[in-house]
Amino acid sequence: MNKLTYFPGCSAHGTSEEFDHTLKLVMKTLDVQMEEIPDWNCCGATSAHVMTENLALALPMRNLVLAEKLENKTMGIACASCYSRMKVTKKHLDEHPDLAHKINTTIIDEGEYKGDIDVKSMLQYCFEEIGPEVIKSKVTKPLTGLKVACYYGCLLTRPKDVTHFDSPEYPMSMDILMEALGAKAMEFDFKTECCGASFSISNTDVVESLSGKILEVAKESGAHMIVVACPLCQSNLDMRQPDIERHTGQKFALPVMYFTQLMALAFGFPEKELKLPKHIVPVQEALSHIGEIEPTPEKVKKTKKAVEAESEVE
Amino acid sequence: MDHSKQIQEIASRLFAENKIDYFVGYRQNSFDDTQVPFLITDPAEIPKLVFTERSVFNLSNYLKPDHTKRKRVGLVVKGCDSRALNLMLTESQVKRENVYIIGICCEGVLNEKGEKAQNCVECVMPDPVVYDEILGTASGKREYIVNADIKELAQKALTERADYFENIFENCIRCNACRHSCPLCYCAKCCIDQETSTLYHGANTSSAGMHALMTWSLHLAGRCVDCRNCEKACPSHLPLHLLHKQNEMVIYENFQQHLAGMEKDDRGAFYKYSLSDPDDFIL
Amino acid sequence: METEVKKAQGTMVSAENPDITAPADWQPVIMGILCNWCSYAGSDLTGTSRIQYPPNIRIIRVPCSSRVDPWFIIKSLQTAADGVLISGCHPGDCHYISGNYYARRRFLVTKKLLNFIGYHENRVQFSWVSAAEGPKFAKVVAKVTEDIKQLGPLHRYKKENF
Amino acid sequence: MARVGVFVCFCGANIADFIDVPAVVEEAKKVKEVKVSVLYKYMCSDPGQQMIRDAIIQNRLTSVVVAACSPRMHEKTFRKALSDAGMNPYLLEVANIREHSSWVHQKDKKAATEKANDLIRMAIAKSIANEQLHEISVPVTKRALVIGGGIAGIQAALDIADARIPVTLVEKSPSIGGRMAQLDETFPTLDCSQCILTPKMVDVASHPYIELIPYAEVIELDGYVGNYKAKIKKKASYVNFDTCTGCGACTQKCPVKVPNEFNMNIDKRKAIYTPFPQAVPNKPVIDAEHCTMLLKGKCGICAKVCEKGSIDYKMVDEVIEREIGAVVVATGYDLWDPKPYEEYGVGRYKDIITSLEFERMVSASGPTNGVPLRPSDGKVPKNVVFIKCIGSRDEAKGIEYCSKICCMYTAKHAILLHHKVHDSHAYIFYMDIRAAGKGYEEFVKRAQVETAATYLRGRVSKIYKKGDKLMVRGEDAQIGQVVEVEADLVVLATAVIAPHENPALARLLGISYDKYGYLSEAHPKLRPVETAKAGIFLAGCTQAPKDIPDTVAQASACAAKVCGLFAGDTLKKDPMISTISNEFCSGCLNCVKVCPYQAIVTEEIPLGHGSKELRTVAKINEGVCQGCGSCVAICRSMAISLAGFTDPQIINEIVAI
Repeated sequence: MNKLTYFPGCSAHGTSEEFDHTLKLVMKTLDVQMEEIPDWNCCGATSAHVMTENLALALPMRNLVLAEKLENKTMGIACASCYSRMKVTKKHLDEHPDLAHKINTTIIDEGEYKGDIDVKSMLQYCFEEIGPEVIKSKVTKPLTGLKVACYYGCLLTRPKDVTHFDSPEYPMSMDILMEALGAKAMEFDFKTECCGASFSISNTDVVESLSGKILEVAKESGAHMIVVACPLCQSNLDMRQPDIERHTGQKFALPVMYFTQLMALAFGFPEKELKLPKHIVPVQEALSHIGEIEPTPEKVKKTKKAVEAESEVE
Repeated sequence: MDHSKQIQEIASRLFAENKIDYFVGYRQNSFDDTQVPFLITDPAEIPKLVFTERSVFNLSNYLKPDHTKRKRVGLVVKGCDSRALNLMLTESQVKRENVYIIGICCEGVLNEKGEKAQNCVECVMPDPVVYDEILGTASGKREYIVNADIKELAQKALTERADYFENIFENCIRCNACRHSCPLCYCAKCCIDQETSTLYHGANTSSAGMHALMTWSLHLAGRCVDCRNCEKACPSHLPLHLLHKQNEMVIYENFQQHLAGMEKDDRGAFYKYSLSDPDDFIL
Repeated sequence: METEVKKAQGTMVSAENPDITAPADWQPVIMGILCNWCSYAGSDLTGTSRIQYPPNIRIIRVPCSSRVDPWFIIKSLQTAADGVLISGCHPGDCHYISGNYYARRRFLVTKKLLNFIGYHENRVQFSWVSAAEGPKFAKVVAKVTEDIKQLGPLHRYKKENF
Repeated sequence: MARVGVFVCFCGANIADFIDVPAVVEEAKKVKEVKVSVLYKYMCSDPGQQMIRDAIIQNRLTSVVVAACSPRMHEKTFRKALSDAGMNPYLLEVANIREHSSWVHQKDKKAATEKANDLIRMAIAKSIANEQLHEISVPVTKRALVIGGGIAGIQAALDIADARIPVTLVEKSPSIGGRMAQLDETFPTLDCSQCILTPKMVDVASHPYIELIPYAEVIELDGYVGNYKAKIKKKASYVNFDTCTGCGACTQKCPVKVPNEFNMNIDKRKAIYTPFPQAVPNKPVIDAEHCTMLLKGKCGICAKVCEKGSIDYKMVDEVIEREIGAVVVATGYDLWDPKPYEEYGVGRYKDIITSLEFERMVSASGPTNGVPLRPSDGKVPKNVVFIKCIGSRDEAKGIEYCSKICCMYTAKHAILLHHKVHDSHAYIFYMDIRAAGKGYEEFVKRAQVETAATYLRGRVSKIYKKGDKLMVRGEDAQIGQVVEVEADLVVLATAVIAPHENPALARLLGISYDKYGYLSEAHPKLRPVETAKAGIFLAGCTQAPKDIPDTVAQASACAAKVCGLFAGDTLKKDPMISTISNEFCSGCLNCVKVCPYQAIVTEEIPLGHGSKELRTVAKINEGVCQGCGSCVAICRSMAISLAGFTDPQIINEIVAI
């Protein structure tokens, strides 16, 4: 059994409870024991680092110090924003050891920061430490027929120097995971475009235009639904969808699901465990595509053969 | 550390198989317990060969003369000696096929007082780095230690140091024994010769010795292996190792931990460079 | 103590030997060895730009800083000079591709050896001055001259006849 | 006993105002070797020089010291004066009392005078140790090697050959022509590239002074200026060029199809092929990597159809040697692979192509017969977006420098697109328009006005697919807004980069290259075509990105340099170089390691007088040595001395104070 230090972040206990819940189910199936950091605090999110740099470092640092005490190799983070803050802080502290000492003695007092824990997003953890092969082996109910557009958002793979995970512009890890579950990951250009996150509450116009674009391109790709790994992405794309539809007159009907929900489904958990009623955009229609078999276009195959033959001796 | 028997056996074998013309080893001194270098051509003299912790000299020096250069020589070397020999090979002074090297994994030799010699205490490489046959058990490369005397002197005030060196080097009698005893000093024309140093350092002045020796030490900087043959040869007992070890220390600390003669084809610190060499001392 | 008293009286005292002194108006002699392509050209530019600097330096031209043998430094200190300034092209700019890199290694070891043996470290200084750095050359000379003035006379061996 | 003459110059008021010149003259007289010490207002003037010449003869001087301006200024002038008086010119020393004294110590006449005295004493002391030196003559082989058969190599070869100097032109591909042969029309005049290039290519093939070796590489270069020896590997072509008539039957019948690199892999060529119809030489070669006869021993059709029996499957690589005197390197450029632009979907979308691919498509003889077509569906594009600075000026993804030619060729592409597809529209995203050059700005104007191309200043941040269109989203910085363009085709102006073989070639030739792989010139401004190694010159993009006019100009400059080098039967060289004394050389060969020019070679000499045994010593190759003195300072045996800067000369200077 693998052990994992778990940092849920505030969303996981609120708006994205379905993420937290399915994550725990999935991890159990994958034989990973999650230990939630006792007495964890806010990561500082987008607010702290516009106020003061040291506070923005101190908040995640306290979590890091607490996480290190659990003595697991890796710390998994559910929320992309928390993940980004932890990673940035860790990079900063590792590069300036004296700073860690200073913050530790002036702002927080939880013991020395050692810097020996790996910080990973849950997507990264699933992809790097568990791996698509193992995940595939646990699938009992493949999602064949389901077409998904994987949306990573801005923070899971960027900045490259901080995350060191996947491509910053066109990542593929979630796509590969989805293919392992049997779903078809569509070619989707807006994988890492901004959804408007920070303006989620203060300036919804911006969110509507940015998220609208993402939905539009996702729809264009032929996907039945969008898959995400970040609570804020989920809420922006899901919650704002009716508004966007109303304002633009387009009809998307694209449910936005967490990758863990789809994993749970494929692992054979009953649908009620997915907490589908929490979604604003109804999910059922999209899920009904599971089991559909796409007709294999024979014509394409023939031409392919012809192409191969062409390069050989005629 | 007594390898006398083994060396005698090897020497007899080499002569018997006609692999060598000379054998260079050590022999007991007739009047005390010290040893002297011993060059033999006659196998009958083999029983006189010894090797103990009294075998202090660097025998690589005996490969310098033309007559040994051209012959096949069997040779006993300790760790430091082998580094010197390595450099001589790199600098094409000795042909590898002309020497049969018996490398000794050295446990340290004794100084005149019968204590373990300082260069052995501070030795970085007691095992031979080049050999045909190895005796003893290898103990591996050790950590570099800054010379104790240098540490002590460096702490003194500048005026004291200046005074110390001025007084001590005034005793140089310009006999050139240091040069002759060094295996790496094989130049036909040398900076400490009277003839050249008249031009460079002034012939008969008290400072001439010091300045000549400084220049000489710079010719050995990055090449000196700290065998201390020069110091053993100096009739005025000048602490010549101070100059060499000072240079060695600066080179070790600044130029990728360079130590002379450790690797094949390494010519010494002054014959290569790195773009990242220290530049902060330059305005 | 004695040194302090002498200094207070305005006498120049050697940093290496308190017994060596010079009157207050003493001027040091500095040997400057410059590479032809960068530093010598730079010093010429200082001249054509009429930038003023202290007159204590005596300049020798060599093709490249790699031509500078540590002998020249030792010999200069042993004879007339109270200090030495060697200057070459900036790293990477050497007219002869890599000369100054080799020179740089020798200079560091020489400087440290001289210091160890009892010369103040400021007696021998090095600089990189390009052909365009006329003002920098003047600044370097001014600094070195000032440094060496502070150190007082060197001539430990002046009495010796060469 | 040395007899020195000292000549002190007033330099008008330049020296005389700040230095007590008469006192200096008197002071010089105190040196016992000085036989004459005089002053004059302008030593460099004719009367001044006459004064020196007269004094040399009258006083039988053995050396001369001129105290005046910097030796970098008038050393040559005064050396000539010495030679005119029948004296060896290298017996001159110049004391630089102007730049080093009068001009920099203008407020302290006493100190300046004292310094001048010292400088003159030093010069006198040095001059006493001066030796007679003579210019070195190096024999010269009058044949040039040109590496690379693009427009740079072609131009250099033709210009040199026109001066009746034999040239060996080595090209790695089966035909000369290079990148220029791939171009359609050229800016700023829009004349057809093939039309102006092919006559030159034919000239190369038929020129009596040019030996063209296609499909070959230089693998070794030994020697020094005027006396190089090159080894050239002729790759096996499996076609006997002597008997082949170039009829083309083999290429027609060959059943194996492979991507055509000349057409940027847009179409296919055969395994036996000539790269393009106008190739020179117009003889096919077999691509050994794809030919099934060579790979599996099956087929052999080309041999069957060849009436001349020119196909030879057993042909092997051949190495030939040429003795040459100078080398012109013209290896051209490569294009940067835009893969890192993932946000554009490079590699995922077929309809994103590079400029050179576009160039091939609009070329009348290209794979699409001059009509640009979308690779995805073969339709003619209407809206085409051109994006400049792909990789150029991009520290994060590409390289820092500007590729220089993209602004111009993109303007050209806009015009060509307009010519080929009349109802099309070009959108051009740019950072800056760099159109410095004759007729260039006008040309860009023409693209903007004539073709109504939309120039958008800003970077593209995203390209995504919408139906069968590509949506290009970028910033229009001039209106400060994000814009989206619906494109049928996107053309990326990828950066010009150095050929990846350049570093290996540079090491082989013994020249240096920069961090990008471009070969380094000796001086960025004053010696832009020479390398640091004498006798090796650079032409074209191998040195830095440049357009065709600049490339041709540089190639001609190379030719002029080569002709200059070969003007006499021997090369004259400054005698201030190192020499090694056999007697003192210990043969450690550390100097060989330190020499930046590989100017030190080894030599076997007898071990002793009359000895049969040999020992190895170092020897200076006079032709190569540049006189830096690196070897002198590291030679512990003092066996090396550098003429003009010997140890006695410098030590004399030091002790003179």
